[in-house]
Amino acid sequence: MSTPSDSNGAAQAEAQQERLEEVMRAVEALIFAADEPVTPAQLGAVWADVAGEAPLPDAQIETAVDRLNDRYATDGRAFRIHRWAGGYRMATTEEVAPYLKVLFQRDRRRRLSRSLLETLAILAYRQPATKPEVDFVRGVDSDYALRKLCEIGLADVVGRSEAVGRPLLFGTTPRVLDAFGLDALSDLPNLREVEGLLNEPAYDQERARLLMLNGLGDPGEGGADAGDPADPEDHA
Amino acid sequence: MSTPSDSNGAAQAEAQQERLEEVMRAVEALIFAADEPVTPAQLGAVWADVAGEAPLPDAQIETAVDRLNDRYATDGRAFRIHRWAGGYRMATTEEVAPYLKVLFQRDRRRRLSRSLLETLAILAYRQPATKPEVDFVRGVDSDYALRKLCEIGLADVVGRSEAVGRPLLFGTTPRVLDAFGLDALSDLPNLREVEGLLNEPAYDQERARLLMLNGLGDPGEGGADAGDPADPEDHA
Amino acid sequence: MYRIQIQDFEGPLDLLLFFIRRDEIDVHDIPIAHIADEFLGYVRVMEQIDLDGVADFIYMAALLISIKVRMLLPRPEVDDEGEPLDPRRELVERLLEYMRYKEAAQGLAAYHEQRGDLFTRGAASAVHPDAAWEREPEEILNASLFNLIGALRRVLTEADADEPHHAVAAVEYDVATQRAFVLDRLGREGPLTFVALARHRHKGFVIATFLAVLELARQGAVHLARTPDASDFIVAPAEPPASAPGRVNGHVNGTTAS
Repeated sequence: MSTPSDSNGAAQAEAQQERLEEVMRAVEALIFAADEPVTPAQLGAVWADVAGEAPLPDAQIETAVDRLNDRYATDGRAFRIHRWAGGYRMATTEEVAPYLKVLFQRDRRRRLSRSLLETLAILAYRQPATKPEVDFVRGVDSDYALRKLCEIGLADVVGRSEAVGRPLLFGTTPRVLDAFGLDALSDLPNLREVEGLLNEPAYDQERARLLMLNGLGDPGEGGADAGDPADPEDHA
Repeated sequence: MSTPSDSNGAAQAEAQQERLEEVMRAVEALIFAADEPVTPAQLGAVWADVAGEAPLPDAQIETAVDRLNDRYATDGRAFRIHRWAGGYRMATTEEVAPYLKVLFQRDRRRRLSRSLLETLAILAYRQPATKPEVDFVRGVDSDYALRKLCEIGLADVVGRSEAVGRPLLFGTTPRVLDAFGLDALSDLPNLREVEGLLNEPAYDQERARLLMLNGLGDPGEGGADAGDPADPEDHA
Repeated sequence: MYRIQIQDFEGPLDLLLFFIRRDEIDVHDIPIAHIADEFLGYVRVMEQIDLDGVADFIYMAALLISIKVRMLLPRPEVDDEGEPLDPRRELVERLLEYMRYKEAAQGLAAYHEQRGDLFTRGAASAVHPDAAWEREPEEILNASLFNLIGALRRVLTEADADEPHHAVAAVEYDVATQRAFVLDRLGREGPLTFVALARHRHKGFVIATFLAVLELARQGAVHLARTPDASDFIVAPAEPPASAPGRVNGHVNGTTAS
C-alpha cells in the first residue's frame, strides 16, 4: 500500500511527465510544419495561446527539443531538430543524404562560387560594409558578386554610409544562418590572426601542393624562377 | 548450442531486419523532405540508384511505411505518413492541429504579397502619392493593396492632393523603416543604385524614372527628398 | 587521365598570393621586381584574350611597378619621424588582410557543404529557384584558368617568334568556326594537347581557338586536364571515341595521359 503522500508525489510526477509530453508534441508539430526556423518565442506564444497559460519559458522548449532529438536517435529517425538562425528547424541526417541527392538531383546544387563566398565572408565579418570596402579587400570589382548575393537573398542593403558619396551599406541576411547551418553569426570562428595563418601547417601543405604545380607561371623557365626567389634589385 | 542451420537462419533474419531498417530510413527521409507526394516508383528507383540493386517492389515500400507509422504511433510522434494522390506524404496528426492554426495565423501577416510590396515600393520612393498615381505606375488598380497596407500599418493617408477631386495622398509610416532595417527613407537605393543592383534586361528604365521623379536619383541630395512633402508634379 | 583540381584565381591579390606561396617567399620581404615581371606577363596574355576583370589586374600591375620604382630610389623614403618607409608595406598589409578573408571564405564553404547534406521539409521545392544559385564553371574545368593562360602564352610566344609583326595578315578568326575546328579534330584524332591544336598558327587563330576550347569546356562538350609537366593542357572530347582510348595525340614530350 502506498501512503497518500507517496501517491500524491507520483501523481504529480505523472502530471508533469504528461505535460512535458504535450509540450514535446506541440513543439515537434510546429517545427515540423514550419518552412523556416521557428523561434522559441514563437513556440512559447503559440503554446500560451492554445493552452491558455503563460508563454513557455525558453528552457522548457529547449528541454523538449533535446528530448525529441534523444528519441529520434534511439528510434532511428532519419531527421533531427537543429538550432539555426535563432530558431529550431528539422532536417534529415547526413546518413540519408545520398538518397535525397538522387531524388532531388541536387548533387551540384547550391554551390557558391569562390567570388561569392569571399564577398560573403567580408560582409559577414565586417558588416555593414560598402562596395568600395569590399572591392579594396578583394582587390577586384565586386559589383557582380554583391548583386548576386542580394539576388539569392544572402545579402541586402542595410543603409547608407556617412562617407563621401554616401555609398550603400551591405550586410548579410538571416538566410545566411539557415543556409550555412549557424544559430548566429557569432558562431563563426574569429578571423584568424595573420601570424597564425602564416605558421599554419595547412599553409605549408598548400605550399607543398603548389610547389608540385611549379612551372605553371612560365612553362619555359618556370623551374628555375621558382627556385631563385631572391632578386638583387629588390634589396637595392 | 545452436546447430549451424539455426545460426544461419538467425543471421539471415538479422540481415533482413537490417535491410528493412535501412529501407525505412530511406523512405522516411525521402517522404519527409519532398514537398509533394512521392510515388512508390520514385522511392523504389532512388533505392535502386543508391543501393545498386533492382528497384524496391511496392510491397516492400508499403511494409516500410506501415512500420514507420506503427512506430510513430507508439513513440507519440506528431505526424503520420499518408497515402495521397498516388504517393506518400507526411502530415501532422489531428491532435496538434490547434497549435498549427495559431502558428499560421500569427505568421500570415509577416509576408507581404508581391502586389503589396510593389505598392509599398512606389509609395516609399514617390510619396506622397495618390491612388491614381500608384495605379498609373503599376498599371493595375491598387485599391486593395493600398487599403491593405494602411491596415497593416505600413502606409497611411498623409493629406489631400490639390488635383481635381482632391484625391487622398498616401505615404509610408515609420514602421516601414523598422521592417526594412533602414534609418531613413533616404537610405533606400536611388535610381542609379537600383539599376546597378538589378542589372537585368527586364528592368524598365521608364517605369523606374516614373517612380523616382522625386529626385532620389542623386545620392548627394538624397537626404532632402524623402521628407520633402512637395507634390511630385512639381518635378515632372 | 591525369587530372588535378586547382582553384581559379579570384583576382590580382589571389594571384600574388599564389606566387608568394609557390616560391616560398617571405611575405614581409617580397622580391617585387621579380614578382612584378611575372605578374605583367600574365596581364599581357589576359589583355590579349580580353578576359573579364582584366582591369583589376592592370591596376595591380601598375601598383607593383610603382613599388618597384620606389624601391630603386637612391634615397629611401622616410615617414614623419624620419624612419625609413618600406614601399611594399601597404601592399603586404593588404595581402595579409586578404589572406584572412580568403580563409574565412573557405570556412564558410565548409559550413555550406555540411549544411547541404541536411535536407529540410519541402526541400524539393528549392530545386527550381536553384537556377539563381551559382553554377561553378570551375567544376567543369579540371585545370585552372591560369593553367590555360600559361599554355596560351607559350603558344603565342612561339607564334610571335615565327611570325614577325609586320607580316600579320588581316585574317579574321571567330570562335564559332574554331569550335567546329576543335570538335572536328578531336573527333578524328581523340584527345589533343592545346599546343598541338594551335601550334604554328596565326595569333588570331590561337586566341579564337583558346576561347572556343574554354566555351566547349564550360558547356561540358570537352574535358580539360593538365599535362603532368603543367606546361600545356589536354583537350579531350566529353565522350572519347573508342578508337582513341586515353591516348593523347600531340607533342607532349613523351608524356601520355593515363
